[in-house]
Amino acid sequence: MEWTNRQMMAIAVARQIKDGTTCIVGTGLPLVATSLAKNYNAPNVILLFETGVIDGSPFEVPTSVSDLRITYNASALWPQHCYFGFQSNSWKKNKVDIGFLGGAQIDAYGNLNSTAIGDYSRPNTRFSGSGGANGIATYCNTIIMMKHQKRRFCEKVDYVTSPGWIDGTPDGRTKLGLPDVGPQVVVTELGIMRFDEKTRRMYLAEYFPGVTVEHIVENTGFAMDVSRAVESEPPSEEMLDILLNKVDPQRIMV
Amino acid sequence: MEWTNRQMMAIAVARQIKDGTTCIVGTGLPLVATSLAKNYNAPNVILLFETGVIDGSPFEVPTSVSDLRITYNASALWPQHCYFGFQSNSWKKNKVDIGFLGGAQIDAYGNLNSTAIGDYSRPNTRFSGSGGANGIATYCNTIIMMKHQKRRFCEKVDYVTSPGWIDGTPDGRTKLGLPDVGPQVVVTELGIMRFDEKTRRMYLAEYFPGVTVEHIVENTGFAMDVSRAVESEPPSEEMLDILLNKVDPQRIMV
Amino acid sequence: MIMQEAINKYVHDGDCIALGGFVTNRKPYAAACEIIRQGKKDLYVQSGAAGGDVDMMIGAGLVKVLFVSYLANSGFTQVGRRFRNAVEQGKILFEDYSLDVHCVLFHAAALGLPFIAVKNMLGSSLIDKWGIPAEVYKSDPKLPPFKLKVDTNPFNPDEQVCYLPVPKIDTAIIHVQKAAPDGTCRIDGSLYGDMDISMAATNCIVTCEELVSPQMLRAEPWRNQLPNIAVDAVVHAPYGAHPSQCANCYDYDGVYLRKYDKASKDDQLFKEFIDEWIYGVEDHNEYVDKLGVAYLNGLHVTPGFGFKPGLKRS
Amino acid sequence: MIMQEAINKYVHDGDCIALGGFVTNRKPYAAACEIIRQGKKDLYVQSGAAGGDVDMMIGAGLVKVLFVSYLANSGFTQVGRRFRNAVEQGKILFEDYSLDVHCVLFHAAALGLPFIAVKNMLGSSLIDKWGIPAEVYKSDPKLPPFKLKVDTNPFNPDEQVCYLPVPKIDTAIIHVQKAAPDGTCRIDGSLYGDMDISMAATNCIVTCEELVSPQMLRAEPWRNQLPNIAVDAVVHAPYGAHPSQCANCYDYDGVYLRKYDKASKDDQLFKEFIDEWIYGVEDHNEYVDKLGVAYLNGLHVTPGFGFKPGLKRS
Repeated sequence: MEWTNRQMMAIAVARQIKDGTTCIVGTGLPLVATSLAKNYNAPNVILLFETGVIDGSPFEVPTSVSDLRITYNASALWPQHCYFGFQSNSWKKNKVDIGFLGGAQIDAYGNLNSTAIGDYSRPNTRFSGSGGANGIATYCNTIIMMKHQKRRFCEKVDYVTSPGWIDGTPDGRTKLGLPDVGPQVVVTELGIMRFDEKTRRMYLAEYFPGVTVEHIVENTGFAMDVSRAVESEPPSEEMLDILLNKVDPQRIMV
Repeated sequence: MEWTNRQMMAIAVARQIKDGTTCIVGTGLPLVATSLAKNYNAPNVILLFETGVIDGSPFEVPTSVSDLRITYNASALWPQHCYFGFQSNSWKKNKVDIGFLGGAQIDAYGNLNSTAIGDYSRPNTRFSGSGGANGIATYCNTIIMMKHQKRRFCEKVDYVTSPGWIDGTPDGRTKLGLPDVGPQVVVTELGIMRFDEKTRRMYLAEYFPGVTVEHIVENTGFAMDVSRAVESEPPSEEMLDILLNKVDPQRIMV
Repeated sequence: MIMQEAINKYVHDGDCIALGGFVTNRKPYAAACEIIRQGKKDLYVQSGAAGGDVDMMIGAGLVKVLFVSYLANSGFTQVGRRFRNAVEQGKILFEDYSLDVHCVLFHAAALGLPFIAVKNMLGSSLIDKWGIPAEVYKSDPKLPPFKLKVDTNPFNPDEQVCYLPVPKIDTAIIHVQKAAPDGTCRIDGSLYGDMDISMAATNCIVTCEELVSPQMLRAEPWRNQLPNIAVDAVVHAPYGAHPSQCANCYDYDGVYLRKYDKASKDDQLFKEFIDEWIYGVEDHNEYVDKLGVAYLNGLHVTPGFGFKPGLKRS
Repeated sequence: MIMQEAINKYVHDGDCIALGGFVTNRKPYAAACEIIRQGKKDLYVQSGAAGGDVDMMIGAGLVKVLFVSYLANSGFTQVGRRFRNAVEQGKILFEDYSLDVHCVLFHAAALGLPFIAVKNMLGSSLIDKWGIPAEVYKSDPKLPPFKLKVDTNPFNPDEQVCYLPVPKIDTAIIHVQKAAPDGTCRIDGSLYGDMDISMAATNCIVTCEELVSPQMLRAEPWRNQLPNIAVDAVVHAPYGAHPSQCANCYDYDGVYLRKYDKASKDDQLFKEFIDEWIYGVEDHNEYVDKLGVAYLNGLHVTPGFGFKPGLKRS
């Protein structure tokens, strides 16, 4: 059985999804991973999108959170402000379990940049902007999916689009007015990082089969505790089969 | 040809409605009057209701602004917050021409009470509350329809539910944060009152045929200029016929 | 879920509740009657444009604090008579808003905003006369620290605005035409503030005319107002808005509303009325049976008109 | 009204405009192309979740100030290339919000609120890094006095919130499935912020797939999103959202979007692209004729699915 690191990444994320949970999903790999979970370990997962689409069942891989493919069999298509409100209240009402985030840069406390590299006003590289990321980072516990490169895993991000655990201090978020939720896990094509319960600093939890801890350290731009790292379980044949033949048969994403 | 003062009141109000205008209408006599205008002098009048019903064409007299009779042939049934927004913006965008108000008490500057008589916390008489009246009074030019009695036309109202021209000073409204719109005319079963351009104080503009100026003065609890008063034109046969046989054939309101 | 269970599970003594609909339209009467039957106490009621539903709860002595902007069965009872009596006799705490502000308060709560500022109510007694005394605001944790505050707009120091705290609603109850067991709801006719209270409340109970398959509603998801995740209990209650209207289903019951108008004038007559129509029936099914099939058929709207032309209304 | 007249009448040099839709769905491309054709200048664009529509306007040099929370043809172009180029080259003034905040800003404008306060953006660079310099905010009357302000909640002195000024939009443009000449609109599929910008703007232009009788829409008024009085111009423009999607009508045109992706990489290629597809056609009718009937038929959604299964997307 063979698999790519990107496929392993989707599988690793799918395993994080508990059945019956509600997830805010962005397009791309998060949607592939949650679709995989829905088809395997979490048949009752509910997918929300920042466009206000609630509990859609996409069956061709959508290209964006506004793709008509997402609205198939949805429970409701809410106007944008209702999504805003649901998200803002979800934290108090315990209505959203997890949201997905990505970015171009991340620091050791899970603060993310998806806006610009370099000077904000006249950047070297400009990205599409926050989109719904900042709101998800404000109100939800999150799973972050990233490419694992040294320049992306950096000491200090150029711009904080989506706040994580700020500086790691216990009241880091609350003193800024943010609800006490935040990044739970970072999944890359190399492995799985989590955040220390006390220091809120990223540590290596799992490395994918075929990946060495040294390789991960080399590709991480900040000091990261690797003492707790274990090798991930390889993908099961069944899960890989569902991923490749049911979730993304056109191989648009994996 | 005979008519009642209440029918004359409806006709007098209908005459105030210019064709093509947009009016916020409450149930009762205002709806009868605007329906009459729509069927006679202002066929293109657009009726809005605080329930978010836009441009409905009621053809049996409705009992409330939420009556299904109002929704017939409407352009849209907006959720409540859209009505709120449309009203708040209407003033800047010039989208609403006139709103209707009523009340249990009115003072010389058109401030209205529709909440309680006596002490607010433990009143002698409690009414239904502001309803949409306060919002209309905040944002719109208004036509007020009242019963003409001395205790209702009083020096000082017990509770200001709907602000009019406040104390009559030129910046009376703006210094409180209110848009510079306000009551234009008061119509009772006895005649028509307007507000002086400079002093903003109510004066008698018209007395209905068969009503004396003295009778109006006796039934008004504050000093009112009557020097400009003229007798109203009596209702035309055609207008009375439409009112009695088309607008309210069941005689629920007039 | 059956009505008794839904009310028992999501409405508790001392809760803050909000009911959907508007005056005489789509009011969740069946649920309100069950709340009265279960004798829930010390309720905080965010009533918006209330009708006989809230008036009966006040009359039955369930309401401790009422946030009100209008309370009437317009056209039948111009001022809710049990409400009026309770206020004039000093039997309840109450606070007035304008209907516009009440609507935007529910909306702000639905949006999860920390507070909201508006221009409405400025220059009126709604600003400076408080029904709930300042010390009660301070001491009751179910209430905000004060009613409101007039201050300047931070982006325009010359402009006065009214800052308002956002209500915290424990449970919202609305009545809709169609709901699926998963919670998906479709409302015909006017929405009023129903989506707002449903989204704002910690728990949301939906009663429905028709319990339908999720597939039916999910085939056209843009026509659904509430998704599954916004609803905590779905109760099948045909005629659950009687005696108020329900768009595309039935008109109001003018005869019943006039009967209530008379009964609610007087303590004893009111007691007899609720003894007969609420305590005297075991549940909503017994209530509709008491009304009878032919009687209810007579209220059905005429398709194409949206109401029942020629309905006996007095 | 015909498109040329609507744009000429309601979009002026120096105006602040907002376009409906979301990234690659129901974007008012036909109207955007006409704005480019008419060469409107110095526009302030409140873009929300923008796509190729705004990217082309930036590329054509029409945009002076951009308020942005996302700009991409997701799945085809991950970052709008003309936008990216303009920002990296310092060719436009821009200001970032989160999409959530942009949405609630439009909503607050629709509600006529004096300002709005939220918890979003706290602790992020969106608070302290301003794209538009403070002195420009102060001196340009089209702009609020400053981007935002973090301060306490007046009802909870321990809580920080972000105070935001409400945008002032001159003209909103949305594309809908059905509109009547009187302005009544019915939108299928997701609404996004279309109702908000339409209600917030001083003027609202609606382009529509089908121009229908008012009677048709007024028979079920609860299904209509915008009433007659909210709309200033109705333009019949079938395929007016091409190359983006339009629910119940057509899917996106992946081939065209990939073509734009390539063209927008480069100044010269972009110029050739808009010369061919915008300046080179006299109006939207010539544009759809250039695409052809059979080609457009190939994009139609398959009823029951809501999209075109098996559509060529690359």
